[in-house]
Amino acid sequence: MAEKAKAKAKTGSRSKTGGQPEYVQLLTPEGDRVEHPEYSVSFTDDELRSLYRDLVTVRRLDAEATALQRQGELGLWAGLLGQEAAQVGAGRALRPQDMAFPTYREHGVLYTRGIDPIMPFGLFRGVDQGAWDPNEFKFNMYTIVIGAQTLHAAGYAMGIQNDGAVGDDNGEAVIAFFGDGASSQGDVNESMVFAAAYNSPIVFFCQNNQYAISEPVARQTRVPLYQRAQGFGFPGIRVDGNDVLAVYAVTKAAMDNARRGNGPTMIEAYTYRMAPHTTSDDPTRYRQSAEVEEWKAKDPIARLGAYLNNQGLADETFLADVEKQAGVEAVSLRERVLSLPNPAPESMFDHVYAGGSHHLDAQRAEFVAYEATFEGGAH
Amino acid sequence: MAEKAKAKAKTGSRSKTGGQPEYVQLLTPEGDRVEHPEYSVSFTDDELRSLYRDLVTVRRLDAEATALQRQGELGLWAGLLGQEAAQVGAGRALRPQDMAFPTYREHGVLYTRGIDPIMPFGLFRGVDQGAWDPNEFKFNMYTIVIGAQTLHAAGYAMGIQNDGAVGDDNGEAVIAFFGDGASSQGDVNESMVFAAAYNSPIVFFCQNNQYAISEPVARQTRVPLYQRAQGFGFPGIRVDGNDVLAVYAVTKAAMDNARRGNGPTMIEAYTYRMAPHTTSDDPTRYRQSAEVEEWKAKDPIARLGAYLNNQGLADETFLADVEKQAGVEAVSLRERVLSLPNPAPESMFDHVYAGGSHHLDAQRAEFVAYEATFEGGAH
Amino acid sequence: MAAETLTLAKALNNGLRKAMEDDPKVVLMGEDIGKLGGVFRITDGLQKDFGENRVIDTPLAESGIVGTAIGLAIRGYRPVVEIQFDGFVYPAYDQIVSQLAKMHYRSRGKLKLPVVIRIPFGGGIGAVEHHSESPEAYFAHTAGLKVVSCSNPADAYWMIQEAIASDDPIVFMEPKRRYYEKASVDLSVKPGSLFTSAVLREGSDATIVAYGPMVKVALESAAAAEEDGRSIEVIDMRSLSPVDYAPIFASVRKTGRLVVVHEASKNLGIGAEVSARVTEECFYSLEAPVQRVTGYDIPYPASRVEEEFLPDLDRVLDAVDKSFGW
Amino acid sequence: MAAETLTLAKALNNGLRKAMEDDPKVVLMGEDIGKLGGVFRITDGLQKDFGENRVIDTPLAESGIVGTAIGLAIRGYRPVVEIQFDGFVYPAYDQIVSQLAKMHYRSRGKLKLPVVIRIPFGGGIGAVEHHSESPEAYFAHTAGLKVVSCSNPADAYWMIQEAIASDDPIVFMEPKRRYYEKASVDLSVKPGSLFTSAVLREGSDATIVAYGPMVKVALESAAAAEEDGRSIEVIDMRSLSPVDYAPIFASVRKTGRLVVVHEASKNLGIGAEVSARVTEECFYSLEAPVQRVTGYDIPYPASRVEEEFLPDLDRVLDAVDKSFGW
Ligand SMILES: Cc1ncc(C[n+]2csc(CCOP(=O)(O)OP(=O)(O)O)c2C)c(N)n1
Ligand SMILES: Cc1ncc(C[n+]2csc(CCOP(=O)(O)OP(=O)(O)O)c2C)c(N)n1
Ligand SMILES: [Mg+2]
Ligand SMILES: [Mg+2]
Repeated sequence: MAEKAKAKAKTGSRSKTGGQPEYVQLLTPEGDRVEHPEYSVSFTDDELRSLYRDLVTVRRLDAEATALQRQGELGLWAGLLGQEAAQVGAGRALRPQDMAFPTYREHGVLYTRGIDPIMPFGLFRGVDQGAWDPNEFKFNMYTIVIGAQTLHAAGYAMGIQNDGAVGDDNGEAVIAFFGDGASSQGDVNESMVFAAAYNSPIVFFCQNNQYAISEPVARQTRVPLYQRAQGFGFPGIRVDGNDVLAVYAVTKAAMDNARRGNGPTMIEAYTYRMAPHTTSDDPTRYRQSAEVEEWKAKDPIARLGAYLNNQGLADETFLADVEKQAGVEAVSLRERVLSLPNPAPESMFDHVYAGGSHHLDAQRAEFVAYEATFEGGAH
Repeated sequence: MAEKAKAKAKTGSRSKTGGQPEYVQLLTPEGDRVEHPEYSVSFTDDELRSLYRDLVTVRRLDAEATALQRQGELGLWAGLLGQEAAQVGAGRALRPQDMAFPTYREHGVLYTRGIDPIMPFGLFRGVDQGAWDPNEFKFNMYTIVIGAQTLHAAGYAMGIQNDGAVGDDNGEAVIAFFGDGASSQGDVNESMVFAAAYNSPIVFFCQNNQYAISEPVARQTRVPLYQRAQGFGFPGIRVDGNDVLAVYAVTKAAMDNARRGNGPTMIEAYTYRMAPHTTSDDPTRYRQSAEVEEWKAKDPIARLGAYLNNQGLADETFLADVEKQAGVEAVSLRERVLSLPNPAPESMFDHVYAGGSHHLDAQRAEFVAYEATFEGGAH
Repeated sequence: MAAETLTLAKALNNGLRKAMEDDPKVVLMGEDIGKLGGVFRITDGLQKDFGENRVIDTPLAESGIVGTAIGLAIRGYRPVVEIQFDGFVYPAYDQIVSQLAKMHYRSRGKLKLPVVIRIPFGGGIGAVEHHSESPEAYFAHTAGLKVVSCSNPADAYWMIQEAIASDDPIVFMEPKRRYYEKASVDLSVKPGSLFTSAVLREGSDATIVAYGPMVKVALESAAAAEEDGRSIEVIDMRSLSPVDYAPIFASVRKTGRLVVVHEASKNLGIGAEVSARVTEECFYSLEAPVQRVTGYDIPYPASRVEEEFLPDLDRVLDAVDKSFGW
Repeated sequence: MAAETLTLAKALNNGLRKAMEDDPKVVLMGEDIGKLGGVFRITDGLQKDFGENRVIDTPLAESGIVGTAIGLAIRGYRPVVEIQFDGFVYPAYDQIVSQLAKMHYRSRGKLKLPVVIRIPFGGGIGAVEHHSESPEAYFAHTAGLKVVSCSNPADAYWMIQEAIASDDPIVFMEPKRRYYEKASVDLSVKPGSLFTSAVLREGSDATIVAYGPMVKVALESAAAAEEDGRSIEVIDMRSLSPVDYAPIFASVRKTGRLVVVHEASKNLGIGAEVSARVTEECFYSLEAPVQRVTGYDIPYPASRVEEEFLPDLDRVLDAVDKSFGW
């Protein structure tokens, strides 16, 4: 009976990497374009260059954030090093009307949505908790409780359907991000139950970066994660998460499928977290540097760079400009982060309730009166 | 992409029923034995007769319970009418060392374990909450919170492994019962995650009786439930839940597989709840009597009866004796239920803590003193 | 519209219907709320009239129900969730206390979460385990949630409407043992203010504060006490968070004695906070410490002893006596 | 064995090690507790020494962790579960309050559930959302659970051992902001009684009751008050359910004034129950109502304002002043 559980290669995929199960790939680690029977991209040269620019920029901004944390300017940073292609590929595949539900690590998706990259820094600096309007940016607040956002995404997708905003190429769709570790949470599985039951316009985008903090993905599952979807009755597909072209193609197809009314898809972007889990983490305790080195050879930026180079699409000037612009953005980000204002103490009483609360008003007044007893207002 | 989600028939199964996906069947609704390439049974005549006796008896006891509820002697009863084969087949497939984790409906499993059928009546009469020792009977307490027990089962199975009590034919295994509705709960899915991650000796036995109270199974899933297992990396199989022989064969194989160290299996027993969800339910609000009639033709008892009859294994005397003995058991059950003692009021303070609590001791003393203020002790 | 005699269940049903008519964004979600009308029939007939998109039978997964309700709220809906019984709300606990309760705060007010969680609560109906619990303190302790409970058909009718109209998440506790008790309901009444307690009976010697199913017990106790010559004021808290303390303080300043009644366990039940607050504010008015008449600090017991577990007239009067005897 | 100077974290680590040595049925479960030793390193080195079957890295699913711990307990194990941070315990809520808490009761004592749920709790470490919460009242309100909290390395060492030895489920709250504070720990000490509060400092003018991370603040406040000529008694509750009230009542009867301090929100926090109980028992001894110094009734705020949210020496002294000024 045991062989029934055996992982079956997904039909249609062709590339193989290092004994791993197959996935959709359009660009090899060496930067060679390969064809796939089902998925393709047709980017202009400029688009390819701008993809590259995004990849470099989000990596640069991420590095700046890590530096800021090391310098004590952020309480914490959850870096995306190594996951740039998964995030930029997914983010660029979204249409303006689509809604994204991120974890705490989707800085790259956020960037490609055209959102000011400073947005999540309030959370990590501790001046707020990620205080933006999800509907304004079509990008939900970061969610720290693992998996919780996938249910919000499923509910939002039910709302799209109820609004009748699904069914053709202009339909709306939702993308829910989560990690390999998150796949074990009840909430993530329940969100798949709901999405399947209502055939909702949603794409479950799992970045399998091989780790949930210290735990390797084998602690969560013994079969490739994309196969989870099948058990709920919708397609799952694995894509080379370090291949921005493939991620883009697969995500776009799944989102279009959803917006047309064909229901959910799960995408597993097979990638690697090159950096620590967060700045608080010490990965030397649980993984070998050889493994990290191995993945460096599959770097998502290097491979697109090699391809552009092969194709004569990126000369020195372009590459220098990309670096320079990324640096300018990083410096601007740094400066703006440093000048994020600290919240006024009594503002902690704001926005607990939309409709207010006499109880809290009284407590706030007490607090203000108490604070006023200190000379100069500080103590 | 949509076709990827299409249900695939399980390899190896041959029977088809009314447009339903295939399942393992060894006995047709008409009582004809059919062969299956993978599953078989080799019961002696006596064993077949005792299976029949079990089926009739658990139905008779169930009817008695329903009558007791109607007469005001039970607060509630969750009947098993129509699910006798699923429960007797599964229960008889267990070995003495196996541990079962039931829902609130597994009276048939309980009976086949050789447990006094009165055991769950304390719960339904309201004199206790199902107060037995799971380890004494290798049968956990009934669990009302949907799905919660599947995690207890998964944990218990981890314990078997830790004890080294797995690996050969004398190994121990766990069976976790749950319903079609329960399959949507986070806990049930998490239990599959754990079982797969540790390759634990556990069988997930889902009685798909087509309803979760008023909700048809389509509200929970759009593909056959047994396919859920595949997504977690272990085999799932659907069996004709009204065919006691097939249920027995499939359950035994899965349990043996587990005890030998080959990990989990999910079984979906495809059956039907002929009666209301519980005595509080009114199924006329949500299902047509035609549907019930249709399923009557697949009655689990009638088909084994027909088979025994065809084979000359059940004469009038036998059948009369079965009826009579079941009646005797039912009368005895009724009498014993009626004489279940009401708990002493102050006993409600017992067993909150194994190690006691001075706080509760004081509260209890206060209660006793208060009660004593009433003449004759009652008020 | 003239007043009608309605059960509390039917009053809720009417209130839900009214809210759905008034605002097309109101959707109901829960297990068995469609064809069945819910196990208590609170949503009876609503799916038939408003369709499956507005009265949504959900998969059997409470975290999923509340989590998707949050998503629907982000999308602009006003979901009203039915939890089938009190004891089944816990799988949704994270979604309620960590997500629903905090998202308005987290967004600095940019996101509103107008979600109502309806919970039939409390005991006294002879039910099996998990069907008779009183989890209100868990929610009242949670900043970001508001918690209310109705005690009679007239309040039920307008309170559910106000809860749905509120832009804050509201846990709406329904006294299930009172579902089928009747009273006159004026269906044309304008909703009152949701977060107010109500003096149901005036008195001068002692005050009884209760909510939900225990309001009736409080009123009966007051009536019985009157025969003993004691004049008892009865206050229905209605809102458990925030609590409208003004009428309670005023009453205690007048009577000097307070008894709080609820079914939930005593330890850290609503009565603990009421006792602490009243003592803080009315220290010199109290002739005796605040008395609490509550469920005991045990799991809800088997139904054959629930009558001994639940506060009743005798226990309330005993507490009144204690207060006088201090 | 002589006394050693240990951090609270290391004292817990030693206590866990000792418990595992003493009883082979003790197993640890949680996220990242193996190779990583937990995000706070409380289980550092234990997997290496006791193996993967006794220090079990689990899938990322809190309900699953507690639910399987229950199953292991039924099998005869004594699981010690680590919840990574306070704010991540809620997905396990049903398994804790409906299953773990009630199974001994449900079985009429036939089943024992010796499960310890370790929760690093409280704020003050500059963390992001969900990493600084104080959920203890949710558990203390739940009959069937016992809830304790250690405040210093010496107690941490024996309390965790006693919790593991207990046949009841115990929620063990660890003051994460004190993890790396050091004190002398006598590793040869025999465990004390887990459900006792401790008078840490004697005084005659007022009493401060605290637990976990706030005990240090209470002691500092008492020291500061002494300079103002006030003699303050400080009591570490240690057990939040059941509470050992005898020393608290005795103290209040002596001092007449009580201040309760905790980080959790005021509304229905532990202080509410302490206030209610003390007032019930010491009504005529109280010179002023019990003062509560607590977190406000808001979600835990962004870390840049957490110092204003958390009770500190100034706020405690202010409450002492208030009590004297009544
Ligand atoms: C419910 C819950 N449990 C635990 C945590 C602590 N935690 C934060 S991130 C993380 C690992 C998540 O792994 P994965 O889902 O793979 O995402 P990744 O961080 O790798 O992107 C854990 C355990 C949490 N945030 N929420
Ligand atoms: C967590 C939880 N939610 C809701 C309920 C109420 N309830 C009791 S049985 C039931 C339906 C269960 O359906 P299924 O799992 O198919 O089992 P069946 O009753 O059909 O055997 C529901 C919703 C519950 N007991 N627990
Ligand atoms: Mg990961
Ligand atoms: Mg069912």
